[in-house]
Amino acid sequence: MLGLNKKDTTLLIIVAALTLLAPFILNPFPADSALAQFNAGYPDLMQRFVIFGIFAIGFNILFGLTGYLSFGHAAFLGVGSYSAVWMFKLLSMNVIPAIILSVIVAGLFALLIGFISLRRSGIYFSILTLAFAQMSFNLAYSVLTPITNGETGLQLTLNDPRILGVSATADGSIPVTNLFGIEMRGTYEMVAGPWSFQFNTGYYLCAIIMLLAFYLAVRIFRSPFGMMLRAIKSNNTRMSYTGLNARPYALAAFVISGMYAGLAGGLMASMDPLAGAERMQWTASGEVVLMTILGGAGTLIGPVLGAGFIKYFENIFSKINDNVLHSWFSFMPDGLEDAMVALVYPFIGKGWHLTLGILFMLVVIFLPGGLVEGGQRIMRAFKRRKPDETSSETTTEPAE
Amino acid sequence: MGILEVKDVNKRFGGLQALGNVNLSVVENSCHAIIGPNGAGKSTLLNCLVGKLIPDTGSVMFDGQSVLGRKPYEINQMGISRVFQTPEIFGDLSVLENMMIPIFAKRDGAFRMHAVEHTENEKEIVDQAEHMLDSLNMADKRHFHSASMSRGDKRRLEIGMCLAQNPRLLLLDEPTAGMARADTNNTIDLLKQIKDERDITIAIIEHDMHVVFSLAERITVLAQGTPLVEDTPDKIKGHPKVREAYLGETA
Amino acid sequence: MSKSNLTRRGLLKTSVVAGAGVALPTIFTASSAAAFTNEPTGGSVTLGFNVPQTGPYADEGADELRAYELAVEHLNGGGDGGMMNTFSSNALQGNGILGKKVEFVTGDTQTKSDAARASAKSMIEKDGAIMITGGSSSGVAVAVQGLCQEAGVIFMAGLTHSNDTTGKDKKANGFRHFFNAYMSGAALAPVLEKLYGSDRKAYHLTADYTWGWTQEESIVASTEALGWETVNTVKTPLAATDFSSYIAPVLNSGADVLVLNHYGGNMVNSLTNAVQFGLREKQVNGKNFEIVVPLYSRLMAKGAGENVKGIHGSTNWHWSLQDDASKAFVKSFGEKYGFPPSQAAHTVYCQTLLYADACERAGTFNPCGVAEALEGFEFDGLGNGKTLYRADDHQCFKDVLVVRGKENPTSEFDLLEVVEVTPAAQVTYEPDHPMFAGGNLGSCNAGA
Amino acid sequence: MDAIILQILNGLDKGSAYALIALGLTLIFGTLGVVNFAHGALFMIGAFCAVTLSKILTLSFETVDETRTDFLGNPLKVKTPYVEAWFGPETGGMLIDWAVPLAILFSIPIMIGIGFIMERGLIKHFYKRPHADQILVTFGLAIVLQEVIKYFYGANPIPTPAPDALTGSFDFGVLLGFDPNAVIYPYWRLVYFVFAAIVIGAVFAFLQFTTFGMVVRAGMADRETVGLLGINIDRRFTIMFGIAAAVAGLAGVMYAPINSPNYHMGMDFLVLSFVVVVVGGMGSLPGAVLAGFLLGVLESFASMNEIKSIIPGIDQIIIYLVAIIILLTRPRGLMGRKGVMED
Repeated sequence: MLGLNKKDTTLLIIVAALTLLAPFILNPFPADSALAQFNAGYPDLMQRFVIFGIFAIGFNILFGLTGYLSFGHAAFLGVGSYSAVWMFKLLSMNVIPAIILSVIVAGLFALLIGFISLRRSGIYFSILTLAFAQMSFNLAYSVLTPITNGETGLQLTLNDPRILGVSATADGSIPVTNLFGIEMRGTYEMVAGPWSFQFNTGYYLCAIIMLLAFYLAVRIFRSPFGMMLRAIKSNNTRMSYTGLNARPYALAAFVISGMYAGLAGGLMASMDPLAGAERMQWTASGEVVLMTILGGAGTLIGPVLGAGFIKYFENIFSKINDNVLHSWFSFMPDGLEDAMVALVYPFIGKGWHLTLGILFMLVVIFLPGGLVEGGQRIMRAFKRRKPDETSSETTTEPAE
Repeated sequence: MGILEVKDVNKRFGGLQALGNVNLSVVENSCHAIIGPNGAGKSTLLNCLVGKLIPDTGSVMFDGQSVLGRKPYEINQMGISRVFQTPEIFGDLSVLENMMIPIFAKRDGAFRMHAVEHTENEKEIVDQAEHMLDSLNMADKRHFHSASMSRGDKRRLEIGMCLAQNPRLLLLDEPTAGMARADTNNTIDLLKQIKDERDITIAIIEHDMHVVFSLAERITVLAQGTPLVEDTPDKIKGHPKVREAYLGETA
Repeated sequence: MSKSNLTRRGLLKTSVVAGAGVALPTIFTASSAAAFTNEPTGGSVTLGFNVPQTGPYADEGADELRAYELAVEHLNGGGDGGMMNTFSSNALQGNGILGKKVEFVTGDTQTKSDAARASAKSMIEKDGAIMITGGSSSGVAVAVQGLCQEAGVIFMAGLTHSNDTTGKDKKANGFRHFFNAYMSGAALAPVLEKLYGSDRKAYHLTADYTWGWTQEESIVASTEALGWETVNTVKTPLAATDFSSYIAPVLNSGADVLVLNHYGGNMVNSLTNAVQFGLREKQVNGKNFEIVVPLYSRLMAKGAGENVKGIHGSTNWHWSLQDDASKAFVKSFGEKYGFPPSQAAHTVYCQTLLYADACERAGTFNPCGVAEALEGFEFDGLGNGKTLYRADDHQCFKDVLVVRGKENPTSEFDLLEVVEVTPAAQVTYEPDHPMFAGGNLGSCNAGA
Repeated sequence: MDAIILQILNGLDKGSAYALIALGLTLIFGTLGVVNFAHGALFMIGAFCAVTLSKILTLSFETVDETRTDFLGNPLKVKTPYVEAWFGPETGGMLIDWAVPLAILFSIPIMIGIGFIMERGLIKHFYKRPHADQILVTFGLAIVLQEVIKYFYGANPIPTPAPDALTGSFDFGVLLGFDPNAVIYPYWRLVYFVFAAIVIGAVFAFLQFTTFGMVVRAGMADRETVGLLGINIDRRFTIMFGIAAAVAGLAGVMYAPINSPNYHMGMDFLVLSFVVVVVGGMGSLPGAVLAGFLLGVLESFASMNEIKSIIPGIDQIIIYLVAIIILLTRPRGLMGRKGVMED
């Protein structure tokens, strides 16, 4: 189906089902229960899951396939966001032109940086990309404030021209982002017994775009072009002695992944029209590297899992405070309750970084292939229990 | 006029004269061996032929065109393929994919953005690759992870990948170095078979005299960066200067 | 995604079919049954406390959280009531807000606009917060204020000192209790004149981002009005940790006062470096060389240690104030936590009380009603004397403190002493003052 | 002219810190082939060794002073450090005053110990893993280390002053014939520079003149060959990791009086130190030192008003700009060897 083989089609269908049903899947706990703290099915976080999923999928096209480790990819995301917000300020609140512009601008920016950085390989390439991104961040924060609004981030105001729209709505507010009139922030809440589920227009736009991005990534992975990219990672020497010019291949991968980042940035601005300079900082670039490695570099689904994992911790664990802990452990006798709270407290709320750091270490120590490997091990254990007619794996698909 | 003409090539590394006035002519469809003791400049010469090094002076012509200043991939596209001392294959890829890449390179050139086609739908390429693997007796290994194969199989695959491009000149850099006797003999048989079946010129650098004398039609002896003699294998065997400079040492 | 999720989904599907009939639209939508965003329907109301819990301002954030918890306790009738007893408005009963018990959720701003907005959004979308408050930087305050305007909830800013928050970036749903850079300048200038005379040459080091610039502009304007000359203004990168190369040329520039427009870690390091270079022992133009830190906080003073001694700056509030309100607050905070509150804690405590009080007076949680109750509200008894929440820009006008690093501290908290309490009238400016121009409150948004 | 001399001094001082951190990073990379993202955290822990020692020395008992009151109006509890009670105010006060230099002795065994534990417990298992995995695990470790420090010491910077005798500044300009106040420089920064020079010199001498050093240098050049000689190179590498950790820690200890230590100071230096290492050339110790000083000096020059007025914002980007230019003109950094980290 869709030019994919059976296995990939299955994968695509699973991913599509997971994303489209995310409002249910991410809200497994009844809204009033103590565990509702762990529900992630609210629009902002769901949007972030898929947007960072797109970012990581794109990053993986570069890093997972060619092995070039860019430490400056956040710059493209930032540039995409700025372009989109400028489009909202100048043209209209429709998200389509904003997203298109952000992809184009990020692509051009990636072409420029990639052209220079790809003259070197290995860690030298990483440092070059890092240097470009840090320069972008530092300048965006300070000297380029007229374009980026510096520390505060680029925001919409009531005085923006918006040639094809209105500067301010009739009741004096800033108009909201929309897709031909459908507001991105529109949310419908479905209450089913003790559960409640939120369906957000913006999320579904992001989800559909992510599915397209994922589909495109699958096609790239399975194409001769994708094979060439893996060949670069595997053996650059053989590549050139086979009559292939590795540079344009790597550059194409770099630009494509830069455009994915721009797309993610544009979507972020479309969901929430603000573009902050921190999006370009090295920590943001590092985050996408971590997402990809954590999920499983070079696999199709890994980066999406990694993105979800990190964003979940950032948004859910950071919000647990000692009051919540006390309510969880309130069934225990007082002394024990306090002891439990004291024990767990360092790992939640302001300690969420600590938990994340420990999990990074555990995953990389015990699951060298990232979360995908964890999944594979579970599947294998599952298969072994059932009598299985398929022969045991003699080879693992290199790209899977 | 040979297919490969090396004229007055000099190469210095700092104070070391790696190549001094090398002249070499490889006749089309022949097998030409270059031998010499360690440090004689064999590898330097080879690197000058494929664009990895640029000679200080002199010229290297392939089929009437200069190769100097061209990048390795451009030289490959001219029809020169190289086999390395340690097999250079795409270790992370399957054997079949390894074989497909040179065929793609032959068909599409140095770069083509074929990002939407599905590799499995490239019937013509897959067929050619499988055919090539068949002829190497590797068809059963087509889905193997190539890095996990034996050295002999890797060598076989590498030679196959070079041949899949139908090169006019095949350069072999000590193709049997570090190999077990059986693998060496297999490799010799493979090369003999190639020589017999194809219109191909082979230039080989080799330490193992058994390999050289089984394959070569002409031999150039290099010592201290300069060709000592060039002749047929029989003559070389008995040449006093060669015995003194080279064979004597390694005997 | 593991297998168990798939089975659970099957389960959910059936229950959805059963409950699909009650689907109703809410939140962020144009058409809704609710009158405004997150209208509290049960017996409780949820406030969102959005403070930095990680990153360099984590300690300040932690202090804010303590004050919020204290405020919630007082609102619900617990504790000794703190400043509720001294507050001039008597609308608060100690029975929650409008009879509803006050609950709260917390989030981490990470001192990044993006993260702060994400966390505020999650409080609004997931936890149903009706008001967002907190923060420790102007960038974050402006970003979250914009979000709250869009979402239709009230934003009660925490620590934000930039003129822009109630200047060009002001919003109808946002309110600021904290003072601003202009006020720092206006309060400091007379004291500086008294101490150092009117013939001084000032050299500014300024953090190179929006807040730094507005503070520099404000201080330059007010000191030049005294007759001071500004020798140079130098921008320093935000990421700078070692300021030696910016400090070293100061002495040779002919300046005799160094103004450090830095905050947080930047301020601690630049002040430490300046003292290291021995600037304070030098004589220039026949006068003692002086250093001024326009925005002071006790937590920063603690980081800079001995170096703050004798250095002047301004602050919003300090625990050593002797009015009844401050004493009551210090008492209830100190007894609960064992140390005195910081100005950040004081600000957010006030903001929480002010919000609750406005709801009571308005008789509704509707942001537009609450905003109306806050606009032009005059009150006393929250520690800064008579205070006005000005309707034109939602900025509080109250007394500003000029403080000095104490020479002989008696404890680790006793680092600053109040030199002068500058009356509100002296720091008040016109709403259309050029430093605050360019913005527009817009109209109040109740969401829904 | 005086302004230039001043900025060279500043640059050498900044460069000392960069060079020390980069030196340790290169030692670890060169000997073990590991990209250590936790190296900044080691620097931070070093600084906190100084903080900890000064906290230990100021451990106090409380006596109640009825004549004074605390902020709640209760009688004031006056703290007296135990060391002052034991050794008398004079000696005790002196010990507290000299906490930072004393912390050098205190930190060396601690840092070497941390280095050993890190290498044996974690890094050892990552020699054969891809660099990406090494980055992830050491980055995770860095987060954990800094969060642990934050848990115990808070997020605020903690002032850790230099001994009184070494505070204050020194008028260099007068020596060179300039006007007074033209070139002044803090004593402690001079101490830092000299200290860095001694540590760097000691590391080089150690590698150059001891058998141990020779084996390690051979190991850096070609790990497999040395392994074949039957020398227990792994154990030596463990020791090397300990030494690298100690160098980073010492850099941190001595840095504490320059800027008050805080828990994220390691991350602030991490990116910068990687840039320094790469500009110097991966695996080259002299390169790391050279690049450290070079970037320090250039950064100082870029912050001069004269230069900033020509190119606004240059001080924000100078390090990165220089890194890009050097990497494009010298493919392997200033003194890098071929084939290192290029796969």
